[in-house]
Order: sequence, then C-alpha cells, then structure tokens
Amino acid sequence: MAETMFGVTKIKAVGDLMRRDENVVIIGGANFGGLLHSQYIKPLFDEFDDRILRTPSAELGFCGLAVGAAIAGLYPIVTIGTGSFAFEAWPQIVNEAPNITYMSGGKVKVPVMFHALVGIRISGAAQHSARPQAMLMQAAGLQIIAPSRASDVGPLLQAARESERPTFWIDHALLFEETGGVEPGPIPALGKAAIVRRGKDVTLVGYSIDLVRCLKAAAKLEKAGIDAEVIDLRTLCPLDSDTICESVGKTGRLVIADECYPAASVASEIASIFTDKGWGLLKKPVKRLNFPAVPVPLSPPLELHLIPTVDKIVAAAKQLMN
Amino acid sequence: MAETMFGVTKIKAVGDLMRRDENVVIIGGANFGGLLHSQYIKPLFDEFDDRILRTPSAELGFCGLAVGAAIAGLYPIVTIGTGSFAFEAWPQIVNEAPNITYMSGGKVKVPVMFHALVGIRISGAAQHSARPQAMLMQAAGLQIIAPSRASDVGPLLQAARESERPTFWIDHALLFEETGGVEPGPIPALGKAAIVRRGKDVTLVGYSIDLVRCLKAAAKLEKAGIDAEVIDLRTLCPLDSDTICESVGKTGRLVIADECYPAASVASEIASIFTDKGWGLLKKPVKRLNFPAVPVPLSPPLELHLIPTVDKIVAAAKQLMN
Amino acid sequence: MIPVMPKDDCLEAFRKMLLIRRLEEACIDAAQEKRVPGHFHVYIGQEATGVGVISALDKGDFIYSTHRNHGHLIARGADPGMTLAEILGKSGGYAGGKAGTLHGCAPDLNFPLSSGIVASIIPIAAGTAYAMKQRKLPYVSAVLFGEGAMEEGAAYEALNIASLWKLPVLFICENNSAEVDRKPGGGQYHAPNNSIIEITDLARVMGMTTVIIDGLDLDAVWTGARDARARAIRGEGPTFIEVRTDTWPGGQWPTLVTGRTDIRHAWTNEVPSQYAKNAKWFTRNDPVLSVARKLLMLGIAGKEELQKIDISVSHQMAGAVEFANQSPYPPAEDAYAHVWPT
Amino acid sequence: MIPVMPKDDCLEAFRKMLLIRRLEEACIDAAQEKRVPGHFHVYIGQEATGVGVISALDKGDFIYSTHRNHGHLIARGADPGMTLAEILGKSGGYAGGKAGTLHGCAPDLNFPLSSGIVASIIPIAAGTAYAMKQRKLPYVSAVLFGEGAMEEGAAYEALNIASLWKLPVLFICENNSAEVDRKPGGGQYHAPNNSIIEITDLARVMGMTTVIIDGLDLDAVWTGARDARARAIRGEGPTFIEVRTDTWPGGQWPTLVTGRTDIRHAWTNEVPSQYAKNAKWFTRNDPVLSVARKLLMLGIAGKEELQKIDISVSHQMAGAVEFANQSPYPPAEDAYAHVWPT
Ligand SMILES: Cc1ncc(C[n+]2csc(CCOP(=O)(O)OP(=O)(O)O)c2C)c(N)n1
Ligand SMILES: Cc1ncc(C[n+]2csc(CCOP(=O)(O)OP(=O)(O)O)c2C)c(N)n1
Ligand SMILES: [Mg+2]
Ligand SMILES: [Mg+2]
Repeated sequence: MAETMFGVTKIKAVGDLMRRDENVVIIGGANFGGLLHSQYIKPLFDEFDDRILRTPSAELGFCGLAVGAAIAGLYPIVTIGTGSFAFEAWPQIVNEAPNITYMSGGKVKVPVMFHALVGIRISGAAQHSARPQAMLMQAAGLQIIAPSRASDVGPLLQAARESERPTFWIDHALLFEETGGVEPGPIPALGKAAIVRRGKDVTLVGYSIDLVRCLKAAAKLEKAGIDAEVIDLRTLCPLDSDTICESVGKTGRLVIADECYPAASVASEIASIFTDKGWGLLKKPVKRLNFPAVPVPLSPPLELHLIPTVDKIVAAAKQLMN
Repeated sequence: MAETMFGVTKIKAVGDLMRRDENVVIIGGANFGGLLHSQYIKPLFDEFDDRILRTPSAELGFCGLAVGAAIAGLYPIVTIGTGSFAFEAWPQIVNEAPNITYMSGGKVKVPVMFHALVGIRISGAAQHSARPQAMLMQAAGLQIIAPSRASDVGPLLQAARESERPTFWIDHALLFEETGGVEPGPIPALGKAAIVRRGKDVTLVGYSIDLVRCLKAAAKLEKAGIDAEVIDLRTLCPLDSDTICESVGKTGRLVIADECYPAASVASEIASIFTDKGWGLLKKPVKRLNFPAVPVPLSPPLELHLIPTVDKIVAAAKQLMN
Repeated sequence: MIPVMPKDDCLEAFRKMLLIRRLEEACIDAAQEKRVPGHFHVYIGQEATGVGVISALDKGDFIYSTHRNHGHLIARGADPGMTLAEILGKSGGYAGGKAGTLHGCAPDLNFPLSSGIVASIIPIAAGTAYAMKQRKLPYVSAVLFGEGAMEEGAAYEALNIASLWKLPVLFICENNSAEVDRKPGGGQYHAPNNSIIEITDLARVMGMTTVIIDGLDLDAVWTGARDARARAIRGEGPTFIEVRTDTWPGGQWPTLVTGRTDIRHAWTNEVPSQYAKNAKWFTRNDPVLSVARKLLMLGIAGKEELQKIDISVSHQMAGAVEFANQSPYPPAEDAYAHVWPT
Repeated sequence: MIPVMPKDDCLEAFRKMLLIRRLEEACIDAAQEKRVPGHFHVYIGQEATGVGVISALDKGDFIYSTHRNHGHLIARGADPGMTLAEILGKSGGYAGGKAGTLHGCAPDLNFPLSSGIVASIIPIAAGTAYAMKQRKLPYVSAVLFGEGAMEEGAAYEALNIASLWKLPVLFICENNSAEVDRKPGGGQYHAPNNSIIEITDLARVMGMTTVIIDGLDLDAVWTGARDARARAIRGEGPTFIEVRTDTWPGGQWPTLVTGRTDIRHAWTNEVPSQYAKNAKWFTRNDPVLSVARKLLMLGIAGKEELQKIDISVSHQMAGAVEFANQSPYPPAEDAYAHVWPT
C-alpha cells in the first residue's frame, strides 16, 4: 500500500518540517525521489511552490547558496539528486559548511540539510552509483543521518533540524518503496543507534538500504535457527560505538553490510572499534560486506554479483556460527 | 644541505620523468611546493617551459583537461596546489578518472598523476589543511601513492607512470625540507610497503609526514629501550596489509600515525585488518593517532595540540609496552 | 539547402540518420519489454546534428559525448549491434556491458568515453585538444553536449582554458529546448535555466568564434563543423557551435509518441491520425523526414532510393537487434576485470 | 571628485582607510617578527574599494569576503585590536584565534565569514541574498572578491543563479591586476587568466547591471555601491561592480616596499629617495594619499585636520597592537569547542 511506503512517509516528514516553520525552504535541482516517484513528490512541491528555489544544474553553486541562506535565517533542505552529484558540490559540503561554526568561534550557525539519493540504485552504472558517506565522515563538523525505516524518518529529520548542525541526509533510491511500520517514534538523540531486532547469536549492523537487507537476513536466519540482533546506525556521524559494543559484547559475532567500497569505509570504521574500545568482545573475525573495489558496472549480473545482498549477509552470519 | 632535501629530490624526480619522455607534461595552477620553495622549482619550470599548461584557478577544469590529455597520449602531472583544492576537482578525480578504464571494458587508459600538498601545513587553518587521502581510498580505480622518503620518490613516480593507472600523489607541505638518504632505491612493486626500520617490540605505521614522525619516534623509543619496527605504507591504494600483518605478527603491538580525521580514515582501515585477516595477531589494542574530529584551528597552540606529534607516538608506544 | 556536402556524403549521412532512428526505436522496444537496464536518453530529433558534425571530422579526431550518446556513436560509424548490446549490458557491447547507455564508447573509433555527469565531459574533451596541440598532431577534439551543460561551472572553466590556449576543440552545444519559452528560470529538464539567453554569448565574450545553426539543416551543420575544424587546425582555437533543435515530443520518456518512423511520410506528408496532436513533428521537426524531403527536392535521391536505403538500414538494424539479443550477459567474474589498465 | 558623499562620511571613510593602512603596517611588523601564523594578504592599495562599498551599506546588510579580508573588516567597523588578535591566533580575536587571517569574520556586524577558497564565498553570499528576499527583509548581501575568482566555475554558477532569480546581492570584483598587461594567459597570481578580457562582460551577458569604477575614486565606489544597493532592494537583482586598482608594489609578500605611509606626502608630493623606483605609488596609486589630496583640494579638510585624524588613528592602532599582543593564546582545550553550534 502506498500509504506505508518509506518514500511517502519521507515526503510527509519534509512537509511537516516545512509546515512547522516558514523558514524551511527547498533549494536544488532535483527532488526527493527518482523519475518514477515524482507523482508522490509533486503535491509537496505544489504546496510549497513559493518556498522552493529551483536551480540550474549547478550543484556547487546551489549548495553554496544553501550555506549562505542557512547563515541568514533560513533552513534549506537541498535536493542534490543522485549521490554522485554531491561531488560537484564537494567544496561547499566538506570545506565550507562544516568549518564555518568553528571558524567563527561558535558565533555563526549553518543549519542546512543536504539530501541525496546515494548508493547502488540498480543499473546506474559507474557514475550514478556513488556512496559518498564514508568520504563525508572525513569532514569534521558535518553531521550525517541515514534514516532507514519509515518510523524513523520524521523524528530524525526533526532532530537534525533542531540540532542546527550542517547535516547530510544519506537517502537511498531503493528505500522509497520499502514498506514497514510508519508510526513515528520519539525524537531520538542524534548519534544513538537503534536495536531494531533483539537477538543473541550474531550482530548485524546496517544503515540505509543495508539495514533493510540486514532485517531480511535476520528473518531468514531465524528460520535457520540463528538469532540475529540487528542494529540500525541511524547516524554515521556521530557514530554510536557504544550500542555496537554492547551488542557484540553479547553475541561476540559481527556482520556489517555497507555498500561503500571496502577501504576506509563505514564498515572499516565499525570494525576498527574492536581493535580499541571494543577490545576482546569479538569471538570471531568480523565479516565485512562491502561493494568490492570495482567501479559499478552497468550489466545487471555483474552489478548484482557485487552488491551486499541479503543472501550474502545470511551466508556470512552462518559462517560465523560454525 | 639543500642537495639532500626531500623537495629537491622530488623536483629532480619529476624532471627525470619529463626528460625520459616528451609526452610527460605539467598541467595546473600551482607548482610542487609552497611560496617558500619556488626557488627550487623554478629551474624545472624553466627547463620545460613549453611542456607546462599554465591554467587559471579552475581546478575542476584543469583536472578534467588532464584526464582528456591522458586519454590522448600525454602523461600529465597535475599540480593542484594545496590538498584542499582537490575538492574543487572532485568530480574529475573520483568520478571520471578512476572509472574510465573500467567503463570502456579496459580499452581506454588514463595515465595521469594528480599532485597536491595535503595535510596540516601549520597555520593553514580550516580550509587549507585538508587530508583528502582517506576519501580518495573510496574511489575504486584510483591509485594513491605517498612517497615519504627521498630515496623513494623517484622510484615511486616511475612505478606509477609505468602502471598507467590514474594516480593521486599525496605529497605533504612539511616534507619538502626533510633530509635523508637520497640514493634512489629500486623501482618498487606498487602496493608494497617498506619496512624502514626493523624492530621487535612495537610496529609503527605511517606514511607521508607521519612516517617521518614515526621514524623520529623510533629513535626516541630506542633510547628508552624500546625496539620499534617502522613501516612506510608508500601507497594507500593498493594497501599492503601483508607487510603490516607480518610485522604485527612479530610485535603484537601497533601504533598508527595518520593526520586524517579519525572516522573512516587510513588508520581505521589499517586497524580493521586485525578484525579479519590479521585476526589474533594483536597482543594489545591498536593505538590510533589521528587528528581529532575538529576543523583545523589557526591558532598555533590549538593546532599543535591536535597533530599526531612525535611525542604522542612515543607515548602511545610506551603505553603499549606497559 | 544541401549544396555543399558532396552527393555521396549526403546519402551516407541520411543513411546514418535513419540508422540512428532505427536504433532508438529498437531501444524503445527493448525498454518496453524491460530489457534495458537503467534509464536512457534517445537521440530522436537530433540526428542531423550528430551526423552533420561527425561526418565533417577526420578519423584521427576525437569525439566525446554525454548521456545522450547513442546517435553520436552511430554517426561515428559504431556498429549498431555492439552499440545496442552495450545498452543492454551484454558481453558483445563495446565495453562488454560495463558502460551501458550512459557511458557509450567506441574506443577504436577515437570515441573513448561518454560522461553521464552533466558538463563533465567538456574539460576532458578540451584536454584531448591540448594533447593534439602539444603532440603537434593535425587532429581536433569534438564534444557534443546539451544546453543544460552550460549551467555547470565545469563548462565555464573548460571553455575559458580552451579559449586562452587556443586549443583545437569543437564545442557543439545541442540546444534541444530551443522551442521552449526562452524566458529563463524554468527549473526543469529541457527548459532554459541560464541567464545567458543567447547561449553563444558566453563563448563570444570569451573571444571564440560562435555559430548558431538550425538542427534540421544537415548541410549547415556539416559546413559549420568543417569550417570550425579547419580553423582549429590552423591554430585559431575553439569554435562554439549551438545547434538548435525542437524537442521531440516523446523525449521525456521512452515511448514512441510519434510512432515508428515511416519514411514515406516525407513525400506523402501524412500525419497518422493517432499522432494528430504532434502534427508539427511530422511536418517540420523530424530531421529524418526533413532531410529526406530535401534530398528529393534537390534531386539527390528519388523515393525509391530512399526506400532502398530504409530497407537496407532496417535490415542492418534487424541483424543488430538479433546480435544484441543473442549476446550473452558477461559472466559474474568479469566484474573484477579492467579496474586497472593491462 | 567627492561631490556625492556627505562631508562627514568622507572624513569617516578617510579615517577608516587610514586605519586599514595602519593595521596592515602592524601586520607586516608582526610578520617580520614571525608572529603571524601562516601567510596573509594585505589590503594596501585597495582601501578605497572596501571602505567605499561598505560605507554605502546598511547595518542589516551582510558582507562576505575572501583571503584578502582585513580591510573589509575594518571598513565594516570591526575592532582593530580584535581583528589583529585574530590574525595572530590569540584568544581575544573575533573567533578566539580559530579563524586567523584567512577566515576573518565579525559575526556581530553581519560579517559572518571569509572563505580562503577562491570564489567559494560567492555562492554563499548569493544564498544570503536569497534569504533576504525570501524573508522579505530590506537588506542586501555584498561580497568582495578578486578578479581571480572569476576563473572558477563557482563564480559562474552563483552569478547565473543570482541573475535568474534577481537576488539582492552586490558582486564587487576587486581587480587588482588592472595594470598588468591585459593580454590573457599569464598564468600567475595578479595576472589576468581569463579569456573574458572585460571582466564585466560575463555579468552583462547574464543580464546584470554592470559598473566599472576606478579604485582610487572613493566617491565613485560609494555611489556605485549605493545605487546598486537601491536597485537590489527595489527587486531589480544583482549588480556586478568591477573596481580596478593598480597592484601595490609590495603586494606579493609582506614587506613594506613603499615604507610606512606618511600622510604628509599627500601635500609635499615627496617620494622618499629609497622608494624612488616606486614613485608612481606615491604620486598616483596610493588610495590613502589620493583621497587625502582630494579632501584637501575640495576643501573638505585641511592638512591639520588630516594630521589630527592620522594621530588619532595611529593612537587607536597602537592600542590595538597592545591589545593583540597582550591577548593570550587560547588554552589547548579550546581546540575542541565550537565544532557544533550550541
Ligand atoms: C552534474 C549533474 N547534475 C544533474 C544531472 C541530472 N541530469 C541528467 S540529464 C540532465 C539534463 C541535461 O540537459 P541537457 O544538457 O540540455 O541535455 P539533454 O538531456 O537535453 O540532451 C540532468 C540535469 C547529471 N547527470 N549530472
Ligand atoms: C580554489 C583555490 N585555488 C587556488 C587558491 C590559491 N590562491 C590563493 S589567492 C589566489 C589568487 C587570487 O587572486 P584574486 O582572486 O584576484 O585575489 P587577490 O589575491 O588578487 O586579491 C589563489 C589562486 C585558492 N585559495 N583556492
Ligand atoms: Mg537539453
Ligand atoms: Mg587579484
């Protein structure tokens, strides 16, 4: 049912932010979904027609505009479109927005939210499939949220808005049509992961589309008699190492699903926790499921072969149980 | 003595590449050093005046030009200048150059070398101190070299050139005046780290300026009776996990010095090896010395406080020995 | 209207235009059967541009394109079977299925790459021109892109450098929103989002030679590109050519809202009743029909000859479709090949 | 030449110009003692621009700058002691030492930020203009940047958007390579690297009002900015103002190659013998001396009054230097504060 789609809830959450405060505006050259979902987004854009700055294909320019608008009293939600296009605006996203509060000794705030549909969207080929999130974790001063469940999207947006931090919203093209509980939860403390399924045998960590995959894997694992605990990171910066450590302290086993390339990825960061803070908690080596270090091929069987699928998560968890 | 400066050797290495092949050109808006070092660079630029495409401040444009020149028979060495300026050219560096060979089924080569002076250059403040290397490790198809010792710079450049891979040369502003053995070594296999000091107690891993710091720390540790093994990564992609594992297999202790921000950093990647391939090799938690997740402040005492200094490396190693 | 191109070249160009049309029709057929991975952009309505420009180039010249590259590949002489196989992600494609529609290439034909990132290909093409100049080769680099690319700073930077250093590059801006109200600020695909209303004004103030050409006028496109090429080779630097085409009514999404092209409409001047609301397409905007009419008018070809060409092209395309359909998907292990050059 | 600005405003502007000069002299003193962290860019030679523009603005307007921001801060009324303390990385600076010279700011004066990345500030300033427009506030956003910024795509994109949406923004391009041979392609700082030889041509083809002003002419700058502001407030969109100044002979590196400014040279017309090779600076290029002469010529001030201003400014600056020197460095723990807003 359309009502329970993640995408629909997401659009409503954006609308709610805008209804609550007339200084919330949309800036950008895209919207919040792909071509297939414009029907769901159109009502939002119609409702707020005069609060949308429709821009040319000039990502660097309009992300910069959003920074300047945020400094001067607006709360811009920036629709970058495909995650790869964030690269065009990289100087503004990683070298302006996150530095300004610090560079002013805390006097200037940059409450802005960048939105992009990142990730392997299926047949986007090499240039339209970027996962910029791990790179963004290398920008101190930038908050990164990745709502993965419909119940979380509204509360996380609201929390990000209240934080007044420059924020990158890691959205995923394939999340739009996911369905699930939509009853919004309480507004979370930013940087607090959610345990979305309790289990005792193995910890599965995911975020965005990979969280969805982890949940599906957990269901399959249950049938195989394996009781998986599933953690939704929710925010990549701040990253909640406590919750992950707590869970692994119980299970001793960890599978991480992360569409990023392997090196210096979200998964590397999580795994590395266990060489320090989480020292001694692991009973088995960590299983990291990344997209291998290969540009994304167009051809469907090649692409599918490289994605961290549900089956791969299941297989990894089973290996850890042997 | 000027003759033994890393910077001087580096300039010679670039010159040697150019002398060997007239298709090697320089493209860019900067040179290979800061304002203080232009005297050393001028002779190179004079010698090859007609093989330098001097460009406007248009990093995105000229890095793209370099990609196109590489496709059509030149070998461009691109002088981006300060590492932060690489962000301006991000779409070309991470979403064009590394994808093209793959996108053509191996038919098109992009033999180009991007050069930038990355890192904490001292008093560069927030916007001129970027360490883009961990981000670049998230670009599959991009080779990353980081020659740290004068003896290595020529051989590494030559190896990169012969590989015909798009390559990012992570140089560091503070390396220029470092002195040390300049006798060029053999041309290394790319992706092979160097053990630059043998030791049995603790492994120190560094690259670029942090390798220099590790070596200085090892000398201090020696005086304290601690025998450190020092590894120079040399290339960040490919990354030589074998050599690191071998060393830690011996010492059981690991300190990593890495100017990157902590999350999803070079250090995270290295630490994470020990949750998988290097499982069981560590006797103690890894000590990661990153620049904390704070934009780089101008004020000298603040900046110094955040840098992974020699003393911090020494202290970390000592802690591991207790 | 076709006075300059030699007769044989005219016929060959027409053949290529028709081949492009048939290829795109085949793409749309495949898409309707959900066999095209990802979304794609057809070249219908712009055939005279790609074919006109590329016919005027030399084998040694380089060609670069964007997301809308199918027609450029065919114009360059790429094999339609391999082109379609690539679009379908098959191993028989030019890149073994790795590139797909967004990154069409034919490296053996000096067509190394299409970038799917708007404007990103423009600096790359300028760089190849620099290589030609630096290596003292008598070749140019030509890049075809949409008017949307002129909204990106990448285009500005590349044009500036090319003009400063008089690089031998042809910038071909395919303005396919020429029929849209030219008042700026629409904020949509296919709508002018540029405060520079005359697109060529930017290149002009940069000191480049600029040309504006009607995208139905094959001969003018060919001539414009030929002259630009000659200037570039003479060291006079880049030319910026804007070719204006009216948007194909079906351009937004791959359905054949004007149907499969029937070449006979060129002389029957019929508008099939189910397409009445797109009558203008049949009578004015279709470059294939338009060029066919001119060939007839000028006596370069008769109806029979045009129909013979159509039969031969359709036959060629049928073979291409067969090839692409039969071509297997690459095996999964192929995913790991070609990250690095060998 | 100073007919438009009210007399008091003229004198206040002159005072600020002189204060900027004294601040930069103090910077250079400190640099020679190796007390300035990092490299910095002085505003000497451009004082009439910053002061002229910023004097024409309202308190509610926003101002944005680049690496060359010291003069803009002072023109806005920033405290010279806090400005210098910031440059030295001291806790008494506007950003507690975190910003330094590259990122000068005075947020309480609606001067939120200077970006050290060439051109990067231009979109940000345009965004603030959008906020003014969207929030229906009667204020503008003004951004001052060098002609080098016009080489970056960021400038192009921002100008385009600002023009499309008629945002209330003043683009002030401080062209300090106006005396350099305007043949493009020099490839150096302070040399034109733009194929658009008349810099304003870009804004012009984008449909903006453009103005070119002599950077010695305080009154013309003030008037130009005032008129541009009025147009912006009336909803007529951005104005692009190019202010041309000849490069200060010592601009490349912080040494006082024309010495410490002696205001009496305005009427003695002396060129100190050790600076003979920079005679033109004394007789023509120095905006401070030039404006002083005009004030005298027009009878707005006498020599004594000018000297009195100088004494008062120098006194103020001495206090500022004292403040900055005495200000302690921030404690190390401060490094962790202000990553996030509180
Ligand atoms: C940097 C970037 N931003 C946005 C897009 C999304 N996009 C794909 S096609 C397109 C329109 C391009 O218009 P134009 O250049 O005129 O080409 P046309 O499709 O009309 O041939 C856009 C904005 C993109 N591919 N790259
Ligand atoms: C993106 C970027 N590229 C290069 C630089 C290095 N850089 C610092 S100042 C400068 C020259 C700027 O010239 P202009 O804008 O005319 O300012 P001016 O210094 O003359 O006031 C350059 C290229 C930079 N800061 N940012
Ligand atoms: Mg178009
Ligand atoms: Mg300048």
